[in-house]
Amino acid sequence: MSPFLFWIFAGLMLVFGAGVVLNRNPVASALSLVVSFLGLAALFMSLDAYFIGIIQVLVYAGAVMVLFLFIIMLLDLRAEKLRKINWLASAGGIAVAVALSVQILYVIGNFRFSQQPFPPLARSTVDDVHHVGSLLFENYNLPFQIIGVLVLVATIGVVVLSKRELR
Amino acid sequence: MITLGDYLIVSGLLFTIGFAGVMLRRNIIIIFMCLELMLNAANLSLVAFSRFRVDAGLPNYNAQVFVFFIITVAAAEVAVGLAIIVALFRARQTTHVEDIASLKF
Amino acid sequence: MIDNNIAWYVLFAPLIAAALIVVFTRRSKGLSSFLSCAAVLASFAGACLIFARKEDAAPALNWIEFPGLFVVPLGLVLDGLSRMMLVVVTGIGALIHIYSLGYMRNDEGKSRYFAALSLFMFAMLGIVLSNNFVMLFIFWELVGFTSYVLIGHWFDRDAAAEAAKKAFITNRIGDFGFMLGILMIWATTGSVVFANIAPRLSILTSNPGFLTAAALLIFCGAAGKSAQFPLHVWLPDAMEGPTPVSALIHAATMVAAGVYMLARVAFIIQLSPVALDVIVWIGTITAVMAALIATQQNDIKRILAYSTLSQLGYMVMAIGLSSSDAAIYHLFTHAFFKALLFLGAGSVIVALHHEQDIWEMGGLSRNLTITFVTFLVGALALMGCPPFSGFFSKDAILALAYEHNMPIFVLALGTAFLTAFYVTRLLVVVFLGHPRSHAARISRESPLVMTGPLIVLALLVIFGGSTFFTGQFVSVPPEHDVFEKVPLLAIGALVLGAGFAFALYRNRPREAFDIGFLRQKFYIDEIYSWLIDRTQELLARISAFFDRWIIDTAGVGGASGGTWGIGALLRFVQVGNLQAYSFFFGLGVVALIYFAVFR
Amino acid sequence: MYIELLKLASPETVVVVTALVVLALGLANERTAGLCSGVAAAGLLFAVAAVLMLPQQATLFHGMLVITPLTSLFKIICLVLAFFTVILARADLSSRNRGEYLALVLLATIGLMLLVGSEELLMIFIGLELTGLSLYVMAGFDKTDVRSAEAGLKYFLFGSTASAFTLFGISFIYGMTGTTALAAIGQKLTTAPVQPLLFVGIVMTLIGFAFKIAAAPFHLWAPDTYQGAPVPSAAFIASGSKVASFVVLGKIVLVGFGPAQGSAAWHAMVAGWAPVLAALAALSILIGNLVALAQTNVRRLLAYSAVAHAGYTLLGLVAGGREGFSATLFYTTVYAFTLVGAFGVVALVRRETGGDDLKNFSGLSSRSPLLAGCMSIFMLSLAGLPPLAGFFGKFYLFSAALRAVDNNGLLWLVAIALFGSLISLYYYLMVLKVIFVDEKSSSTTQPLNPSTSADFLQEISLTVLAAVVLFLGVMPGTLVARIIAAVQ
Repeated sequence: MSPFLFWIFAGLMLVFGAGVVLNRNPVASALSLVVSFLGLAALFMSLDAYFIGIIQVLVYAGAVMVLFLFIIMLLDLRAEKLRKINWLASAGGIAVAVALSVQILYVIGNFRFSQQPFPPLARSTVDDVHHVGSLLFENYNLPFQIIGVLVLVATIGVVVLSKRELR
Repeated sequence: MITLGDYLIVSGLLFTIGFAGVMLRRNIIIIFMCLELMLNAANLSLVAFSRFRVDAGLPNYNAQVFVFFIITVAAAEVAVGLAIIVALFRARQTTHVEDIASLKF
Repeated sequence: MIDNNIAWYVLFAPLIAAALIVVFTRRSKGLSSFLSCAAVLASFAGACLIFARKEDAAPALNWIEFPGLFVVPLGLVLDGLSRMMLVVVTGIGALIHIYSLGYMRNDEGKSRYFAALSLFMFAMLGIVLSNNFVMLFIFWELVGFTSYVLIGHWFDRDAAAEAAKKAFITNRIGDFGFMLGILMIWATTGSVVFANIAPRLSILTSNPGFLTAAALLIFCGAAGKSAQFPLHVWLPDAMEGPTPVSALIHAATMVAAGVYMLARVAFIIQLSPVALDVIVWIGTITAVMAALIATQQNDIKRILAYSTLSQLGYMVMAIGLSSSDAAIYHLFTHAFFKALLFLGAGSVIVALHHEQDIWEMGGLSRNLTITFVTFLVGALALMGCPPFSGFFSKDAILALAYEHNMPIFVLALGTAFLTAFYVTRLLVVVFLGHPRSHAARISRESPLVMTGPLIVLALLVIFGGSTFFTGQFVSVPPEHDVFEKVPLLAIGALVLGAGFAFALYRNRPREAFDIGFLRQKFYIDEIYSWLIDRTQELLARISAFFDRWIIDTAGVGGASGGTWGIGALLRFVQVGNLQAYSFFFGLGVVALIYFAVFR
Repeated sequence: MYIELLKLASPETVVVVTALVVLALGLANERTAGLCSGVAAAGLLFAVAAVLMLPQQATLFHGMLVITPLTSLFKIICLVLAFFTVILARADLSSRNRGEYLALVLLATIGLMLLVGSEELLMIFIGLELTGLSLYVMAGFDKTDVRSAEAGLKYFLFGSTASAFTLFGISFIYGMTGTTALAAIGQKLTTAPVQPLLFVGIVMTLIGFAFKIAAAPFHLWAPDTYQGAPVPSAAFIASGSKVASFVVLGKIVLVGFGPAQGSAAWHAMVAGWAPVLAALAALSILIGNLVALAQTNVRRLLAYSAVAHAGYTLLGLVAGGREGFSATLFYTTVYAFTLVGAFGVVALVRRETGGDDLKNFSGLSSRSPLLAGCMSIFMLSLAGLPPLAGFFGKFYLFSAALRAVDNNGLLWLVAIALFGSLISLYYYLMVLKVIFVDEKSSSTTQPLNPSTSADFLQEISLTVLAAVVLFLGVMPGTLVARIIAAVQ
């Protein structure tokens, strides 16, 4: 991928990611989240991970965002009322966030392999579904089954928690 | 020329944006969205590392499988989290963290 | 028939009694007390047997063993020191059990009392017999715990509950140091068994600072248990417990455990001159200070408690002068005469229906003849009057001080004078003159279960004076005939103090002079409670600060605009909890990364 | 291979099947609550038997499922803790939704067993999440209590944030080494040059575990959750989850990050995970003990004491090596049993008096001498008084820490820990004082619920737990020997 496209998608992702944080309206935040993840999916594809990119779009745009919107509508949440913004708390939070990002960026900058360009691939990776799938059902068979248990937990949890108590 | 470092920097930025949101926002639903941002930052760096660690001419697919699992887990987590919010909203009529402080010292 | 395990039987008999009482006979008071007494008598018999058969070796087995990693042997040590202590502890313990039958005969919690007493005997015997630091420490704590239960026996009295708490907490401060010291010794020498540490001492001596620290930390434990300054505050308050408990725990055995332990580990402590200096001065300060305070107390048990403190000071002084023989000699004689004095005091207290103020007594020598005579024997021994046991052991310590350290000697001699003074004051006010209260006038002698032990103890105190008798038990330090003036000076101080007090208090109905400073025990309790109050206030402030900082959400909007400085801070603080939680989370992350990477 | 997998994962399979059965029973009929508990308990015992029948050594899928004596031992411990939680749940929750609750306990237990039995970061992550999700729901389970949902939310938010950090850290670790198997990571790190990125990865990975074990400053959820969640949930969060986290944390740092240990010695700090854990430990001990002093609610008090205990337990890992790891494992096991017992007493007191503040405990000794006796054993063990298990555990930990580094380099940490345990005595005794001394005030409170057969069962189990704590104090060798033999 050309640097130009990379920075377009990366910028898209980061700007809309920031949009999630900055938007006052939960619906707008949810939509920003989706756009941000679209950018992320594009970055995945630029890394020759087509399968993951598509899953990303399907799961996040198709499922997670709908879930968010559904809850927002269900609970009838409107734009946050203009509560008094606590400037000191915000400043503290921002300071910590900036410090963390400075640390991470510094460390990444000093990483030995960060100047490494794309290593060439011997074969095309359009069939990565095949590779991922075979790994999933061979080496990663156990976690794959455990994920089933995990989804069962989530199901029980959601049913129990959101069921209205009959009194 | 795009390098591994570029991807990592973008991923690190996304992570801190997400964490900043967790710290700054007061609406629990938006906090959840920010958590998703953080998880996906991890996904990005995993996939980047996988692409830049080529063996036998193919990316290291282990990391991509890892990402697949993370996405699944994240979806389950969102579901449970939102259910907790619904339960809480029924009890308190709020999704603001500062209204949820009956447990204290 | 009698095998080598007899020491184990001696150790466990009281434990079995305690367990039986707790599990089965709680309801039956008579049976409980019988069990307890039987157990301690059995232990005493066993102890005598062990004492008679000096060739017995201690059977040992390993409690926890992982080769190369960690070994805690479960071993008993049987040497001259522990044989002597065994006999003393079980002997005095037996007498006090019997005495308790009388003293506690109408008590509600008699079963509980005897169970605790038996458990205490078990723990105390454990301290005496342990051959390693870990076992010693475990029994050490168990002794602390049981003494806590016994002091607080009448827990519905506030003072008793407070005293119990004070005793326990003060002891914990000492034990904190003790455990650290044990760990330091163990980390360097790799062993907790006394016998195995001894050959490896060269590792320690190569690092004098470390050695001194370890020695002093171990001394901390002894200072807590033996009530040395500045951890002495619990002992006088512990007099809230039943009198036999005072006699057993706070005179004859438990407080002596500190000295015993110091004697056991003397081979470590003596390597560090600095530690010895500190110890000798702490002992001296305790001796002088306690004697001063004792001159102004009115509670008969408290006077005895301070005299205990003072005598313990002598023993610690002797340890500091690197003569554990002298310390143990004094411990031995002190155990008998102090138990005698406490039991005598208990007899007086019972006769007067639990009156403890000496100014409410007087003239008791007529009604309580046996108590008076035996108490007199004990008092003379405590003062250090020549034919009695206390004279010789105290003289040994004085001679030692004379030889090594003149300032210490002067102070010790001064303490001897003060001792004679306050003991005579006690005798004169309680037993001579006219009765000052109705209870004193109609008082009657205690029953035989109580006077019997008194007589036995008095005989022991008298015989204790003979070197032949005592020599069977402890190695009496050789008489230094060079220092003939030391005994002379000691007798001089005794006569002076006793005469002074006799002249001052004869036929006097109330206190001759009043020194608030001494009456209030140098205000040490007040200083401590002030410190504790400050600490608690500080903690309260901290928690209030957290409260507001993290939690308080009410009135965020209405938080008065206020002045900028503190107001702004408080508003920051009132961010609402989850947000602040995640803020601290983030702060923690950043700090950790900084710590790990950038530092 | 699948047959092999089924055989080696048979304990987990047994628990999953039990969970499904319990779930179905619970859904079928509201009145089968007692049956559900019985089935769940039986299933757990079956699983213990299945663990006992596992082979001595086995490894599947590059360490995703590892069977060693160590993992088997701790699987059994987790199962036993779950068993006690099931018994605890009998008394505490109303019979509504009992089936779902028990199913969640069982599923969380599977997560714990996977955590214990895995040496692969992906598997560990999934185990963490499986446990976490079940526990979040369990914390927010009681919908009749508003505070329960709040407890669940706080636990959830903290947990997800922490797991996001862990995941980000894991991605860095993967980037440096190209693998997620612990043994392979350890090998790579011995040759790879030390890089700051690695340390960031390690720190971030550790954060997830610091959250799980409630080490300061990642402990803020613990007091709220312990107080607000249903008692059995809180007990399981504090015991099972903590034990498994310590086991897997130990494996991660000692096997995976072993070469990056660094040193926490006072004069010679070397960057690595050891100083990081040492800082966490010191902070936890101080904060936990100091704040606990001011508590008036027994569950909050236990929570802050849990923070302090996490600090003590970390000492063994800071020391590292076989001895340190064994000390940590022994201590965390003892602690877990003690805490389940303490929460059991809290549950009964809460059932009887309707609350779990300190004042609800006043006069417990006259109302129920058995409970009072058990509680004093638990409290004194937590305080570290001999001859209870807590004492020996502390002694072993501290001595391991002192011996691990030359020249007593960790003396500073041990001194802090000893200081902390000195303070802690005060608040444990405060609880006991309320139980034994404050008699009078209690006569006014009438018992809300008369005792039932469930109480009887609980009293038996509490007595068993107290006996275990006592036994492990008197004969610690029985457990320590197994642990040491199992830790390579």
